[in-house]
Amino acid sequence: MKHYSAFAVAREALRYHTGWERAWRSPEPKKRYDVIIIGAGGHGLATAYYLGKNYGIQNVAVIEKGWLGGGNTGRNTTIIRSNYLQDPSAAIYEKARGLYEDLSQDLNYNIMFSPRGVIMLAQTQHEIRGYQRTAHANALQGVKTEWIGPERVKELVPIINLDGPRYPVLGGLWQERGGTARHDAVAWGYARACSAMGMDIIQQCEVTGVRSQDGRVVGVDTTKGAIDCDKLGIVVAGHSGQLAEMAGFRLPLEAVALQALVSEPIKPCMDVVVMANTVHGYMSQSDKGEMVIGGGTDGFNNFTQRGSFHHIEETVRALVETFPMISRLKMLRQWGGIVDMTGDRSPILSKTPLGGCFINCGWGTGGFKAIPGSGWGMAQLMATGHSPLTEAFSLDRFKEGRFIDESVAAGVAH
Amino acid sequence: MSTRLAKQGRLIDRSKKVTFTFNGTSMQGYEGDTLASALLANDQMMVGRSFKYHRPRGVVASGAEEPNALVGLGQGNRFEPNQRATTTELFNGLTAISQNHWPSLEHDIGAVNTAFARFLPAGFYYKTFIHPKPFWKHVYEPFIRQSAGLGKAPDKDSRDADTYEHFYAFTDVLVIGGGVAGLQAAKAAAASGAKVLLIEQSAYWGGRAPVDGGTVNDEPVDKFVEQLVSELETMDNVSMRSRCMGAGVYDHGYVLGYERLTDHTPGVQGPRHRLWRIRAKQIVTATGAIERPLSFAGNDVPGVMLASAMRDYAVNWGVNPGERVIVATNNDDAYRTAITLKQAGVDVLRIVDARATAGPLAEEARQLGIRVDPGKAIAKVKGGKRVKKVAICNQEGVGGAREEVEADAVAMSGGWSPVVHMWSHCGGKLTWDDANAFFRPDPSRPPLGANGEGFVLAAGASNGALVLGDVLTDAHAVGKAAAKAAGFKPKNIKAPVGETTAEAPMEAVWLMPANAEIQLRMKSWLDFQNDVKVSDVQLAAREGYESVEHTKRYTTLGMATDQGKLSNINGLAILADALESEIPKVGTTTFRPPYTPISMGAIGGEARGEVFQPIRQTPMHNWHDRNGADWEPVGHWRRTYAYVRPGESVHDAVNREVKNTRDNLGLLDASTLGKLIVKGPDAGKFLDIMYTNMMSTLIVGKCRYGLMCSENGFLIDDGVVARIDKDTWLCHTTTGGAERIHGHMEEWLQTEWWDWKVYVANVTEQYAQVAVVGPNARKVLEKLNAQAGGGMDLSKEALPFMEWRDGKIGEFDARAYRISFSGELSYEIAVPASQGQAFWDALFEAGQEFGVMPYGTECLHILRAEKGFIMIGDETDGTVIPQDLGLHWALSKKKEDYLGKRAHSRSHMADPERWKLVGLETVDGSVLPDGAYAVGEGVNANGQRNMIGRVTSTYFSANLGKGIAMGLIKHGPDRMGEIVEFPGTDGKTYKAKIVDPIFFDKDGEKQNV
Amino acid sequence: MLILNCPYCGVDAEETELAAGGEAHLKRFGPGSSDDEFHDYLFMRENPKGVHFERWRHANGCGKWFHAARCTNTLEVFGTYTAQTSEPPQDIKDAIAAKRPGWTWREFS
Amino acid sequence: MSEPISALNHASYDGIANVRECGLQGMITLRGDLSDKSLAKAVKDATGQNVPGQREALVSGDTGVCWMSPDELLVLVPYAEVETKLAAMVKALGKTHTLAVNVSDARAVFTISGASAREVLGKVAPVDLSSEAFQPGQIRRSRLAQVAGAFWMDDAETFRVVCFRSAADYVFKLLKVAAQPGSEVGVY
Repeated sequence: MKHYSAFAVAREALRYHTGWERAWRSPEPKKRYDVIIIGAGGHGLATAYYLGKNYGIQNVAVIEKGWLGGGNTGRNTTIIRSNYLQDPSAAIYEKARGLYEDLSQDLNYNIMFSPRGVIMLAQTQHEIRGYQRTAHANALQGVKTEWIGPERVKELVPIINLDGPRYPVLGGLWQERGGTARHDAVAWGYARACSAMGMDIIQQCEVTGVRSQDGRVVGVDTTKGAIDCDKLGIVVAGHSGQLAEMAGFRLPLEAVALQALVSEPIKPCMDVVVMANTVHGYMSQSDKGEMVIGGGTDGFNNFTQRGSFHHIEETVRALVETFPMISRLKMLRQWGGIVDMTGDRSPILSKTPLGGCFINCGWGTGGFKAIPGSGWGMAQLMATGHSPLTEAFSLDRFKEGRFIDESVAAGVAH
Repeated sequence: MSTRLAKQGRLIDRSKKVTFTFNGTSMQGYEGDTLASALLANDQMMVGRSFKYHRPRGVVASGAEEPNALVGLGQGNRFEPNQRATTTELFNGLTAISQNHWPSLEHDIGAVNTAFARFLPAGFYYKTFIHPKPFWKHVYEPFIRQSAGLGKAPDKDSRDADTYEHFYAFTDVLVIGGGVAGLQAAKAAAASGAKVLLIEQSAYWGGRAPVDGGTVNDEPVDKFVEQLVSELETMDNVSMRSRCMGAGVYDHGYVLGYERLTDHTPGVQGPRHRLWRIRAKQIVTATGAIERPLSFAGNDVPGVMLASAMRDYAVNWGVNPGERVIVATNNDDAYRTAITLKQAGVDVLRIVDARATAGPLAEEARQLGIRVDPGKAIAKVKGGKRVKKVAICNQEGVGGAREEVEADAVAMSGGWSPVVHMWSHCGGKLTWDDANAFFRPDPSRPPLGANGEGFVLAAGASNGALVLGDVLTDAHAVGKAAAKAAGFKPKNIKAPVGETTAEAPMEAVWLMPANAEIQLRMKSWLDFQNDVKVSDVQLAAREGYESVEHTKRYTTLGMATDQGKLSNINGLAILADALESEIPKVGTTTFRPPYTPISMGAIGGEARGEVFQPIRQTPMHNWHDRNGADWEPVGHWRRTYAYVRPGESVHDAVNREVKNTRDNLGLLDASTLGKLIVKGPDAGKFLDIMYTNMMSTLIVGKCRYGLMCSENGFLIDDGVVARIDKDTWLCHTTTGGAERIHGHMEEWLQTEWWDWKVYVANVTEQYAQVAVVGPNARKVLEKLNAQAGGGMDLSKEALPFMEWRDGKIGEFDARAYRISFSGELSYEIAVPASQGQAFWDALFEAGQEFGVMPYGTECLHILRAEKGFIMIGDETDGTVIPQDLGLHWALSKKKEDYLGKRAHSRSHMADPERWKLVGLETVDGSVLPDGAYAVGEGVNANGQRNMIGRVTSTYFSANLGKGIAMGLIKHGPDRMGEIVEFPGTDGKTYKAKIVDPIFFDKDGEKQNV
Repeated sequence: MLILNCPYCGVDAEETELAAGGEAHLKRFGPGSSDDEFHDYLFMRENPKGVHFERWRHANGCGKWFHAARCTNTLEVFGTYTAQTSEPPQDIKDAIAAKRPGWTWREFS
Repeated sequence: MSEPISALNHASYDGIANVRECGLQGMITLRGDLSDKSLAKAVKDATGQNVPGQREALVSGDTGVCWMSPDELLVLVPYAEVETKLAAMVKALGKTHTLAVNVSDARAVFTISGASAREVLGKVAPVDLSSEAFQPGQIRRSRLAQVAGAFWMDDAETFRVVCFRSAADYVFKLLKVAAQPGSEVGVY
């Protein structure tokens, strides 16, 4: 792998950048791998990367129906935070956030992790109490967060309207080391690092069947032929149900559309990420200058990657109320992604009824921020059979009534 | 030099001068000008700076596709960044500033980037800025952010001075685009009797046709447009809106129309924008086509313009973009520009035609004295802030043997691309047309509507028909087809006959010259705004970013504010070539709404300020407001948190209310509590399922406190249920619970037990409900009775605890419930809402001698906490079951089934390790922090401190003079008297003793008097 | 932005008048059911890419719950019908068969 | 008994249409089997009208009956008569499984009148309000921007709009914005 640096760019510039090599190889699949990961999104690629890096398992293929990073990894609003309430969530998201801190250096690919800080606004008494509760929990979970008053909110976000006629801003939960990253770069950086370890990333290859023997997975059928494996990881977000069906089990998931939008780019005016859950909106400003805005999910099953416009309306009017200066900015582009939602809105990282087959899904609206932690835990689970990071997120929790419900602290998982 | 021509200018009124400013300089234009045409008329060639390299940028187009001429428009509360000059109608007093430069447009420090452009290829930032780690946040990123971004941000405190609105429209056929195709399609559809709505983004009808010329039915096309417009205007079933853009097509025939009402007349009364939410059975997209630039070195220098745009400026606005013009093309259409300019007196130096042989229009050009050079290409345009010289070479080859010509403007045409956005937004597929080198709608794969059939049809140029005659024939047929698909019988009228001039085929030219050397490719722009060049796309392909989505994201091609209207196809072609593939195999990126950016204000519509969201008000709302209410939003309701007197803090007010209610008399507006009537022969059976308690056995005249769980076992609501008669119960819900629980009941009744005879009605707002609470509660009510002859006996004997009566209290028809959420003597009294204020006033007046004070929700909370009563939303959070709260007594053992019963038997819910409700008292009497967690020994497998419980409610009790709290603690009820530790976020650790949650009047003597 | 015809009031209601209610024709499992039955009843939702049956409420309208047969991949609506039935009516099944021959959903086809 | 007061006490606004809170209107929610004879008689006795068909509003002034759902009617009577009419109705219904309750005070009623009335309502309700689609005699339950509402027409240029009493202030302000001067749409 050719090392990336300013020096390398300068050297290449002298020969008009004709010397750059491929960021990742484009191989044909081998007959057999130790591990196959289905899905070359952030979670799948990170799982492969940590299998190689932490456990020396490098005979790995990552199979992707479309293009790597082309699903929700490249469609989300790139918020990274770990100020979750429940222990298992705080653990995995904080692990992820910590890994994000050093990811550019680790991957030798600038993923532009920007720990600019995340505020979750409290606009009702109920939210104040919810976030104060989260702050207390976070302190014990090793997640650095802090309750701040309205004056500090205004200092951090000068464009905010503290006293809207409907919901005045009463304070907020502040995570200073939360922030954003460049979503595509996360996928590309992991892909490049996996490829450099000798792993095969096989794009444009659809899995058409999962083969098993005596209750254990032995391989997959694909549009590029049959491939054998000892272990299989299914990491395909919205399409998990279809893959699980091939593997002979069912998942408690539903696929719905989630929407987002960006404004035209303007000069820097907002340095932190703001989430306003009472009015259902969140916003940050990208390095390009676009205001990046997250919307809500539809209530019905949908695989079209298009959502209903009224959610965009609700989000935008909430944000115009919260940040009145955006009223005369313009929406440049809106898009949708298909997210897989579980019964408690928390993910599933688990063994499955099929031996050697593992599932990572159900991230709903909040998966991007978890990518490194999810990959780390999933790799541990697949390599060793157990991971404290993933333990609580097992499939059987629904049967036991042991939910991981994050909505309780007035928070929603974005 | 760009100037105003002596003649021409069909859209301007030369008798009406308009004054405006650009970067503080006063300029003049005419009514009918766009800001772009007026700037050009004032020889303002450079109008902005590009995104990445801060290169000079001039007007390149004349419409919505413009990537360069973006300005900050207006001032103060009407300032708007990134407004396209080409679609901004000029008005007196307009102020515009150019963007993305410092300190000025002419002298921009950021332009240093252009000198380093070679070191800043596509994606350079992924390879650099990696070390040292802290530099990204503190050095690199702030620098990049300052350099990027386009328009100035509006002032942080600015408040939009304008208003916005929405409008719902319904039509059989919606035609998007008011060019000749749209007009003709509308007419053909309307002839069937179908209701037609025709929307056009610009201020005028006819689109490009009047500029391009030609005849229809042997008359000049502008006459034809005029007649057609006036004909449509007289038809009752046709509505026409100009300045209304089709912004997006969504599922099931939903279309957004973006109408700009006062952008051209700011300050005029009425909304600025109106967002149309249109439902159409069929949509005709007649959105025309957009000309493509040619990729040659220096094609981004101000003065290089689309050939059609140059023609528009001349014909529509009488503007001559240059005095010495070179036309570069791969098709015949650009010859029209050359001819038009020449006829207007402009010196057209030559036509550089990449094709080996020119078409029939070449002869006409030559006759006018224009030199035509077939097989030639532009090697390079020279000049910094405006075109100075043009180097011409052979199209074949690498760009050697150049001839340099002095010129000040270049018109370029790389062919046309149909505007397929409206077709594609909702899933319509495209097909590649090799002859014209463009994607056009594939009629066999349209977007599908609710009935599974296609609901969008493309007409005219947006369907790939580029010649006037073809456009009209196509549009006529499509209009009829749309009417038919909408369920109407099209009339068999004849299509107008448009002129069809002979043209030679265009030739796809994706790079000029064909094998341009790298130095040229690094200067050949694809995306003018984002500074993406041919070499960047080639680099992306080389590095493995092969998918069109990868290339787009890696290079930012097509991600600018024009969303690739000019750059996408050219970029795709370069990518396909680099991958040794074909354009249709590489495919397009996804077309997403909106077509051009639309204002956030319009999307929000009227929902701002006072009507941002509904605020639900009780009948006594205004009284509370006048009497110091500190408001608390509870759902959409507003409730009084406390009544703050002058000079008092909110905290003081709460303490005063708490003491007074226990000592004297308090009034609470309880109108927000939900009230549901449940009636029918099966109502008792039904309520037994809804509640965990037994409600069917409740005796008429009595009340019972009930709990509701979800099917998943968690507590969702509570409240007092009263039995009204044999078949009728009245169920109280929490504030904000009325609609939710009503819906919950209806859901089970309609979808599970639909054969049960039960009706439910929500009568919450029929009543104003007042809690009359405190030792003097009975006295004040009896005084009202004494004053006005009310007959209700409110004595302990006549109305015992947990019973209700109907009757008259004072002069009011009332229902009194003898229930208490405070542990005091308490009556909750419901009167008709229309009498609520009068009743409240009467109580307040009569209560003066008894020390009456109104109290708010915080006092209510403290009073109930002193009594150890749980509160839905405090003690519960969606994860708590009745067993956690010691409410086993409310879980009927006799009933076989109720919602939540099965769930409670799952292993985790029956787990003895669950945290249970207890009271908590700090050892020093201080108040425990809200939301604090109790810690046990050690850490868990993830290194987190082990937690053993948490605070659910915590208050200062003015009655007890100390902090009291409730919480859920592991094994709590078995650990009475033990001390547990709660680390605060303030660095302190709070120690609290586990106690009985009932802090006050444990035997309940106060309420039973 | 879907439009569904409310079978009770006959209105072609747009999505903002409606509330989505998840999978249709659930069979309720209460006390006495096994852990598996109860788990599947609460959480194991059909999630097909294709024909789906679901519940909607005409919330900003007549307030009634009804069922819709819809394709989750194209959003085509095959028909709506009342909620007071434990299986799709024949005419709805026929309408689906006409558009999606060989369709199946849970125990229905 | 003190003077009853409606939610906004006859507030009024003149823009491109007139918006007015109408004061108190007697209203009874009647749930039951709409094909039942005793129900039909009770309705007839109270209002002089037959049981309306699907989405029908048979209203004249402040008396009449509207179809709300397949098992619900909204019975309109003068406010002063609502208790006696309700009592008579309950008596007439006898043992038939029905539910009749007074909801007069739970609601607020507005009129929107004038040539632009259809357009004003068309800005806040997702309903086709063209004269081909909506006429006097029909009722529609829908939403008014963010709250539930129902409306019918007194005549070709007058709507009667009903919402929850607690939302009256919101609805009035909303309609004021929708009726602001200079905001004519010009399609109906």
